Amino acid sequence: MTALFFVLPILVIIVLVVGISTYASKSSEKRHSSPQKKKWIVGGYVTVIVVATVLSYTFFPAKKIDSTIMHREEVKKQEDAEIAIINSGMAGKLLEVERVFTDKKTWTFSYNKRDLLIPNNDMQEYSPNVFVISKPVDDNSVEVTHYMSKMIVGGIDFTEEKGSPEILINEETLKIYAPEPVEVTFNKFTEGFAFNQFSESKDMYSLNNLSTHGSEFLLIKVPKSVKVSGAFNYVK
Amino acid sequence: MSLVEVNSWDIVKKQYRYKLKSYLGVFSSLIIIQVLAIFFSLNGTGMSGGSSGTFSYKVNYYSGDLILVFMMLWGFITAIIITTKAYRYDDTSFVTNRLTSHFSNILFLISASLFAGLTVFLSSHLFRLITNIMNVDSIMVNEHTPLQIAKGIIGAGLYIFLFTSIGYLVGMLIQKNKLFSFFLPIVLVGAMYLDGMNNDVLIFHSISLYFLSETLLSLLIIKIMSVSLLFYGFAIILSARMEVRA
Amino acid sequence: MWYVGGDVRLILNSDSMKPIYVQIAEWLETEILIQAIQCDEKIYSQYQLAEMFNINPATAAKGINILAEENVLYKKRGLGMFVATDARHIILNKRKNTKLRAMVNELAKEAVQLQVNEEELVEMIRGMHQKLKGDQK
Amino acid sequence: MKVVECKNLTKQYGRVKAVNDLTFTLAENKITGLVGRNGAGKTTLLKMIAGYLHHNSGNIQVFSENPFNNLKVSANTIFIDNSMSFSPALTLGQLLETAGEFYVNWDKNLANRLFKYFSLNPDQSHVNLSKGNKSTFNMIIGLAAHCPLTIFDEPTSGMDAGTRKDFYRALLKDYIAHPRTIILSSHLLEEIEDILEDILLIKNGEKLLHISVAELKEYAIGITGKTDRINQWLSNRERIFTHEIGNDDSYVVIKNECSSSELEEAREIGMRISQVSTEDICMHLTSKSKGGIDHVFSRG
Repeated sequence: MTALFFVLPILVIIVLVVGISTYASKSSEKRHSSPQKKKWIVGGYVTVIVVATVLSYTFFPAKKIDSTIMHREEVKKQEDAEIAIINSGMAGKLLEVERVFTDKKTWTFSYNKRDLLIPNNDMQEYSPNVFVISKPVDDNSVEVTHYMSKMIVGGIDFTEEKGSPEILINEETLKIYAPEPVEVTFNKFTEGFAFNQFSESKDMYSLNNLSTHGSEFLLIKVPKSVKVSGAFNYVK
Repeated sequence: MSLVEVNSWDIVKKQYRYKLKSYLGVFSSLIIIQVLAIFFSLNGTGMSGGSSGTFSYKVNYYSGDLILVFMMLWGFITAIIITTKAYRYDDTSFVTNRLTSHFSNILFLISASLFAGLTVFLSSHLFRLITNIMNVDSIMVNEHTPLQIAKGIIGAGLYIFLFTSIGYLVGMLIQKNKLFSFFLPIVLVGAMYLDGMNNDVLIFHSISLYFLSETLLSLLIIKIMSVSLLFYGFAIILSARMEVRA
Repeated sequence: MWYVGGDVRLILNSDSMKPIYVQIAEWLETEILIQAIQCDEKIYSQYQLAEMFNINPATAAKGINILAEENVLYKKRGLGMFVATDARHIILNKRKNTKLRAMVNELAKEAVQLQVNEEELVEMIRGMHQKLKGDQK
Repeated sequence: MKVVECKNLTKQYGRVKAVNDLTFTLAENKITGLVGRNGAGKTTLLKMIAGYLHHNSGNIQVFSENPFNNLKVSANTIFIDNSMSFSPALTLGQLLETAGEFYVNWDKNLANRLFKYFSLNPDQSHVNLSKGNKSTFNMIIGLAAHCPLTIFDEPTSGMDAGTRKDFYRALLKDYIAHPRTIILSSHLLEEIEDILEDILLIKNGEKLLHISVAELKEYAIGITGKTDRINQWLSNRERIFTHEIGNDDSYVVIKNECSSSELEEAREIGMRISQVSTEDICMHLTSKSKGGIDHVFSRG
């Protein structure tokens, strides 16, 4: 909207000058192009834009914006909850994660060794928190779950688009590989101010505040007898 | 000899039908300006981006604002052109007086504005289609309900109609005295300069806000109609003693 | 000059000295004389004449009125103008007294100027007269 | 009923009086010719009657109303001239249809038959017509509209001779079938005088004559003879036009007010009396000086 205020006066001046000069030339002599041709042009153009509108809706449907994440306070609340959970995990206890985090992917490995090393992850771009829980029994299996909170950019939920890491167990070492980098380009489109004037969704720049990049962690469950070493936090 | 008795409203309707058929040039200029607006809009009005870890994103902002603004200016120019001799002479070839001619012009401009409002919606989707084809991973935000779309089309038409009323008055002033075509732009530019002296376009801003902040369609209709009919009324009064084919 | 209506083409001559309505009256007289229109028969209306000769109906009406004043025509209320019973007689008398006399006047003047003597002139007239009469037979 | 009534009508452009103190009335169902030279104010007068222009002083009434900007007058009047403009977006066929919608008395049949007769193309646009065809098309509209007051301002400009004759014939026939008030302005009086009933002659915006064509034909006589004798005979009569032939002969036009004995007397002293055509009468009456163009050269 603000951009409009800067452009409009300049445009008005330009068009005033152009308009008045075209008026001067048009009023004296009339146009000579055939009316039939003009009718085809007008009719053709209307057909094209109607078809384009239909295609625009069918091939590129709107990405719905979840109404629960529409407000700044909601986003703030969620971010606080994320931090609280992770902090408590660091302190050794895990809260109920379900409200904020969703389990994105789970791996199960059969494991019968006594020790497990989780090496320090020195990858710059990917270092999730790792929490380990000792299971009450020895069932010879290691379960790894990747938890993620909602990731929102400009009001749009991208949780689905963000990938999970690769987990591999080799001998006595559990390795975490960074997920494939994901790059999303998207267009924000609105029909214009007259169309937003009567609806809730104000203008597209105001949604910029509605961004949270979310957090993630790995929860590793090991058999009772397995001793884990490396970069992680034990939780009970 | 028996004289024909005529009813003004009847003549207005006939003139309106005649104008819908005959002012074809108005609609071809609409297309030209709209295509131009789409072309100018293709750069997008903004861009932003960021990344977190292995996730990065880029947002392009596209809006139909410019199309609507161009259509408002189109309405302004169209109204000026309709007040010129060539168009007024066409009226006098058939039954008319000044008042029926004005009323049929206003009816025509209302229809043309609403049509233009509809094309703003449709062409903005043509524009969206083009941008989507250019950037394959694209997402639309702000989906409006059919009712919101209908309201938006009427709203767009109203803004365009507001500008036709300004154009009509300006055109009539110029018909009265050619000096206005020189004088009016100077006054306007001067006013804007004065308005923007303290680095804020206060008057311009508050005028815009008067209309733009209205979230009820019914109130917007009342606001725009009363202002534009004021301009039209002024133009009609101005032309009362004007001669045709002088 | 005239481009309408077959036979009447050469009868009216707008370059002539005579006003059109006089020419119309004369044309009607001739029609009556040659009995193209019989006694007590309805004569052309001013509108028919206007169309035939491409003239304003008011002019045609004036021509008819001349004849009515001379009692060549009489008016039947609501029906139009009709040829009087003695129409031919009136016309013949008028023509003899005015038209023919004027022509004889011109003729005599011309004869004097050309120094044609009386006998010669009478002989010319007699010869022409007999020739025309003979043609008529 | 009086269709047009003007009293002391004046129209000024700046200081120039295009129409000056004009008083006349036009009665119902007459064809009146408006004659005058270029710039005499014919078009200005007609446009005031049609309601396009307003007057500065005096009074003008058409159908007993002020015609300016009057819808009733507009519906009952049609003004045909060669600067009529129609939307270029409509074809001739569509324009005829539109005219039919606006004019209640529209004679569709006549319009279509004239249109065919003059072999106009219904798909053509008005702006692309030749000057003559434009006039022909306008004329068709003027005739078929059957307006109680029909005004033709120089309707035949650009038409070829055949079309002109056809037009006047069509005008007369349609007038006989549907009598109405018609005003016809033209430079070429000779062409239209037969179908006129009255003639209104104006010069510099002022009325010179408003009489019937029959009266106009007898309005003046021409006299040819020796200059000195003519001068003597005409001593105190007003001359309309004087033309010198050779050294001592003259041709003089005077008003036809002489008794037949006076004319006889003139003949006796060797003067020839001739009729003056209406065209010439109007030309002499409206000429800038009594001697016509010759005066310009005789003084050089």
